[in-house]
Amino acid sequence: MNKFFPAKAIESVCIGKNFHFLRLTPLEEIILPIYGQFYMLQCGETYDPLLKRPFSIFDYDATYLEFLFRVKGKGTSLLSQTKKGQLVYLLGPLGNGYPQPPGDFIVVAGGIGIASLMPLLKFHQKRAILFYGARNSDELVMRDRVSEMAKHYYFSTDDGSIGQQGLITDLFFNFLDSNGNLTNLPVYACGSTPMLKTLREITEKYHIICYASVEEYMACGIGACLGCVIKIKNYDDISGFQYSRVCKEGPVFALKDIFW
Amino acid sequence: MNKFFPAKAIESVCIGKNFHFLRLTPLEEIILPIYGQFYMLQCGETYDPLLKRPFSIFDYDATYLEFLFRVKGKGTSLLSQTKKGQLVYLLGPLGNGYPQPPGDFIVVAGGIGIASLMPLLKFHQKRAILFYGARNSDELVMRDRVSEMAKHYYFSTDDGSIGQQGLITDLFFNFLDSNGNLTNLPVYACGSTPMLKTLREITEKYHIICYASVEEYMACGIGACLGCVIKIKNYDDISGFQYSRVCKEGPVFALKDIFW
Amino acid sequence: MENVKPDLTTKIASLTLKNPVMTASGTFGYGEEYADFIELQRLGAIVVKGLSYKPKKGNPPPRLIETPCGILNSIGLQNIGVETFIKEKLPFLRNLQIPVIVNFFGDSISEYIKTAEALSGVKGIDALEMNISCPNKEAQWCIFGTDARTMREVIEAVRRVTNLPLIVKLTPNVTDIALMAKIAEDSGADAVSLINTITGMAVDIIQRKPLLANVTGGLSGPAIRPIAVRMVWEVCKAIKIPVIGMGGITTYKDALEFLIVGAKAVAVGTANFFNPRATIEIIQGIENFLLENNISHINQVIGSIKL
Amino acid sequence: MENVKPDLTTKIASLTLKNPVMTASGTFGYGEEYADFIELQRLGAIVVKGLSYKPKKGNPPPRLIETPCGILNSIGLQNIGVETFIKEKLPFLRNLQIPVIVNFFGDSISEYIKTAEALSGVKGIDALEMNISCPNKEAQWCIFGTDARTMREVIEAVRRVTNLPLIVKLTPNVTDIALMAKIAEDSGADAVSLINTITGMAVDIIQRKPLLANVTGGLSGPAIRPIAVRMVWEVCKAIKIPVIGMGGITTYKDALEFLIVGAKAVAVGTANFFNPRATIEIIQGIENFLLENNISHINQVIGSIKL
Ligand SMILES: Cc1cc2nc3c(=O)[nH]c(=O)nc-3n(C[C@H](O)[C@H](O)[C@H](O)COP(=O)(O)OP(=O)(O)OC[C@H]3O[C@@H](n4cnc5c(N)ncnc54)[C@H](O)[C@@H]3O)c2cc1C
Ligand SMILES: Cc1cc2nc3c(=O)[nH]c(=O)nc-3n(C[C@H](O)[C@H](O)[C@H](O)COP(=O)(O)OP(=O)(O)OC[C@H]3O[C@@H](n4cnc5c(N)ncnc54)[C@H](O)[C@@H]3O)c2cc1C
Ligand SMILES: Cc1cc2nc3c(=O)[nH]c(=O)nc-3n(C[C@H](O)[C@H](O)[C@H](O)COP(=O)(O)O)c2cc1C
Ligand SMILES: Cc1cc2nc3c(=O)[nH]c(=O)nc-3n(C[C@H](O)[C@H](O)[C@H](O)COP(=O)(O)O)c2cc1C
Ligand code: FES
Ligand code: FES
Repeated sequence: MNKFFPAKAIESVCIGKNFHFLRLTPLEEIILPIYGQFYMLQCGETYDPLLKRPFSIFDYDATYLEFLFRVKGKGTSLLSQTKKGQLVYLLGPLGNGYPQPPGDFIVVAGGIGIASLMPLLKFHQKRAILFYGARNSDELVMRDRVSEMAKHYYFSTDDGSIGQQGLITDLFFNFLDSNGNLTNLPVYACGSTPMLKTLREITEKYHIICYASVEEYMACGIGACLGCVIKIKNYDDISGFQYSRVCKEGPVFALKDIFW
Repeated sequence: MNKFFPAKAIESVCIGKNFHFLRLTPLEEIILPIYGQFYMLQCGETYDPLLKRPFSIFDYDATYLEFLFRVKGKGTSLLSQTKKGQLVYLLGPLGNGYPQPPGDFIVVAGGIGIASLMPLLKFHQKRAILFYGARNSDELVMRDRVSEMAKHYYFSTDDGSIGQQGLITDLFFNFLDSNGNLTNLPVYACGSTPMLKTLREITEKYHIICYASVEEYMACGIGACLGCVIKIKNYDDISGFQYSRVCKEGPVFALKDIFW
Repeated sequence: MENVKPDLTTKIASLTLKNPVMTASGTFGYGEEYADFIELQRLGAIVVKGLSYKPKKGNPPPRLIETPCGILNSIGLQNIGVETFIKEKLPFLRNLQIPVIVNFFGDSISEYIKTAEALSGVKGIDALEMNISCPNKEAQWCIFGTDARTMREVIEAVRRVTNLPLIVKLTPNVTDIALMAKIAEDSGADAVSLINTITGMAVDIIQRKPLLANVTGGLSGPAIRPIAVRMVWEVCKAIKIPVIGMGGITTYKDALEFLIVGAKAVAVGTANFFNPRATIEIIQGIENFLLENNISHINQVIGSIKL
Repeated sequence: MENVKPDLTTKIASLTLKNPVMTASGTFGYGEEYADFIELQRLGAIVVKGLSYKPKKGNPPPRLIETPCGILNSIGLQNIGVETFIKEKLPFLRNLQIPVIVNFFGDSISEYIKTAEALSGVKGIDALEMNISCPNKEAQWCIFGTDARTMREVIEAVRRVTNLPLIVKLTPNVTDIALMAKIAEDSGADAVSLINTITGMAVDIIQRKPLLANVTGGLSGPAIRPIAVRMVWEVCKAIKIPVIGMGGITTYKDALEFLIVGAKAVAVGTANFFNPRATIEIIQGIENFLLENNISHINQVIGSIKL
């Protein structure tokens, strides 16, 4: 079930160069999302931009919905100009969401990927070991708010301005290397494709289950246009793969199943 | 000469249902407009709406430019959301403007047409007899500010909510009827096409010179696209008319020359 | 004066639609995807995603990209195939009690025939819409809908094997759309629908490669509306069978443009993606427009253009 | 590494352009209209409003209307005629010291010939661009650019009477644009330019009549860009003579799309209307792009698409 509804912006703030935070109050009763789901948000009032844009739910309860996004192109640029009190139209909650963690778990977030993982941390407080990396300390947004939900946390930045210098996957790899007992924890990840590819190598090596939220261009968000597919392994098919819709069968897939 | 330049909104207020007032400070040295000229204003940041929209200059000096407009479609709707401090791009001053009145003169304004006529009143204070009509008192916008510039003024509204009930052209006609001596004053007019057509009948009857500012859809505003033409009488041409560009040869034409 | 609810009924061949608003193939899935957002029963008709005889995987991603006021897509006609459709999707659609129109295609004339046969005589399928904008396997250089002779052949072949109302969906990528419509009419079509997407391309200037994996794709959305209205107008003047207009329809005003130039019905495509309630809002908008203008029947609007 | 200013020089037949950005006919007047806004000398070339032998009044208003991300226009080729152009407009253009390309048209083959002759051998005119998207008076049913035989005839006729570089401007309203380009090449064109506007229509739903007095008009602007890029790509693959790409170019990124698929130069049209500095910003943008990507010559970009 999902809905198309208006919400009112009650907070709309720039949280660093090119990052924006939006807190909305739905004007209708909503269907509560589950972690890892997303919404399509209308950006602007005219036909340009034409499509709604997909954003993970960052935080929520029955009375508010929060989004955290990077200002990238014209859609996010218009959305970042949302004024307090303004109406925003959304469609959602959409997608499958993350499976429930059985106990403790590991979270690997690359940059704005943190937005998708926050609800997991929040609804399983002090259960996650969080690895969160970004280009620099400015882009390691909301790090205090997310890290306080984790059991342990580790930061990395490309320039070493905060946390360890280097890639978050390197940090994670070294961590596993020296904490062999933790390889039985499932990993939840969201970030760039290169990050996820490296993560796949790592998790395959250690036979760790890893769930990753992936991105693809979307038109409808509800499974109707078939525009957002990615290749997923399927050995029942002679080709060895099938096209799965990121908006419907995803955005969360078992990382090992992605056919890259 | 005209320019393409940014200006900053220093006042942006709704002045009645569907009417908006915008005061801008140019961020570059501007070319001073003359009365009856107009500017093309960018509405919105994306390709929809695509074209700039034409607006008469309502008031100005070297440090500010004021516009008064009716919220009609998507361009004016976006423009009316301009926030204080926001940048607005403009092109202008454009068009020919009104010829200088020789002494006293008459102004006939229909609705938002007042925007185009205000500078004439301002720069020739207490020289004009103003006839200003609109649908109702709400739409007789800025009537105090404009009428105090006039020598005498008369209002009309369709519903009689202020001034005389009826059309402004009727009021004007009755006035001429009982003030025959005033038929030697030139008339400056701006308003709907039906208003101008009636005004033409009246002024032709009394052999009064009448200058009217007219509207046509515009793309470039600078004479390049030939999109904004109207039929103007030309007896040198066998057809008896020529197409003149409203943005270049106009927007002000001798009313008698318009080929309707 | 009392305001009587205007009559929106329109006829496409033997089908009676309670209003002229249908969905455009490929933009409405198999209907069920939109059940959360609208009462599907209120639609004039439902047109499902194009089917081929066997399931088709479609093109590799990226499959779509936004362009100014439009989208370019190269889904590549991914679909579940006739058999699965009839088994898994049709029961739901049949229950809606509105006309169900099945869009289909093939890559050869024999595929078209096989698919049309498999869809005919199935309870719940009320009409067929034949998509002829597909590459022709047998004549590599053309798609069925751009070459007059091939087009005639394939329509006649399908006509022979089905008694269902046959709508031929025209491609806009031609010099003379009215001529193509005439050929469809002469070849036995009961109606034509247009326009399908216009072939376009977009380039990633950093990678210097096409943004769609398939290189080119089909342009749809508000951007193409003026082209679609013109083509529908040209076709309405040229043929006698009903015309279904589409291309960029987003509001009831857009829909009325198509009806005024002569379309008997319209289809809403890309707009469903950014407004899942678009179809219903359009139906409501048309009804209000008729009410406000004291028009009692939609027929008084259809083809009413004054030139 | 030191950044050397990249070389933007490109060649169209015997013309050398200092950069690949020109203006699209009909969107830049006779150049002087834009002198307040940009240094005209910085343009790669200037293409003026289409000329006919005698002045033409053009169509009655309304002549233009905005559509989603585009405009529909039916100016009707209003122009001052060859004689007045040469006398009153050319001296100014000649002074700019950049290539001046004169766009022209006729309503019959003999008109084309007469106009081309009158424009040839005139000092200051560096090339001719032949607009073949005009109604053909002699064959009412077609415009010159949509019928292969007529097109060949008119190009060959013009070729015979001029030694100036001859650019043929193609209409997009055809099934196979590559075929039309090939015909232009075979008929003696030195280059082709595309796309001209796409025929469209818009309806006033209250009055129930077309919004343009001329009923239909030509669609231009960002809306059509994906279609234009696709057509330019198809044409670049099919012919050897240079291709000038246009259709919706608004930013340097758009221009690069056309260059990457193979255009040797681009023209900026509708964008001039809403941004009179568009051409210069595009030139600057391309230069910066080359600099940032360490590309020394624009030739390394042209046709560099990887499929
Ligand atoms: C399921 C999902 C969840 C997401 N959650 C977040 C989030 O919480 N925070 C955040 O900052 N970003 C998120 N993204 C990415 C975000 O949707 C894009 O950055 C955004 O659509 C860019 O729009 P734009 O108009 O600013 O950029 P443009 O580049 O101008 O957009 C042009 C087109 O490309 C699409 N597009 C561009 N980048 C992406 C992308 N990475 N993924 C999908 N489509 C893209 C746009 O939707 C649009 O259709 C998510 C994407 C998906 C698929
Ligand atoms: C020289 C001139 C001066 C003007 N001065 C003023 C003024 O001071 N105050 C004011 O309120 N209005 C003025 N107008 C009218 C104003 O330009 C239009 O109301 C405005 O362009 C409507 O834009 P929109 O996007 O809101 O409407 P839409 O209807 O959505 O616009 C669609 C298209 O139609 C054009 N258009 C619509 N109505 C008009 C119109 N009446 N004249 C010209 N083009 C139109 C728009 O520019 C746009 O291209 C003037 C028009 C001209 C030609
Ligand atoms: C994502 C997508 C998928 C489509 N799939 C089909 C299809 O399977 N069969 C078909 O005949 N048309 C298909 N179309 C074309 C639409 O039915 C319609 O003709 C076109 O999009 C123009 O209408 P619009 O601008 O309202 O979208 C598809 C269009 C889109 C955007
Ligand atoms: C108002 C207007 C007038 C035009 N006049 C001509 C013309 O006289 N001759 C011609 O060959 N093309 C003419 N064109 C077509 C343009 O040169 C160009 O091919 C087309 O607009 C596509 O480019 P654009 O999208 O950048 O505008 C005209 C276009 C517009 C918008
Ligand atoms: S976005 Fe349409 S199917 Fe996923
Ligand atoms: S608006 Fe372009 S010539 Fe007047």
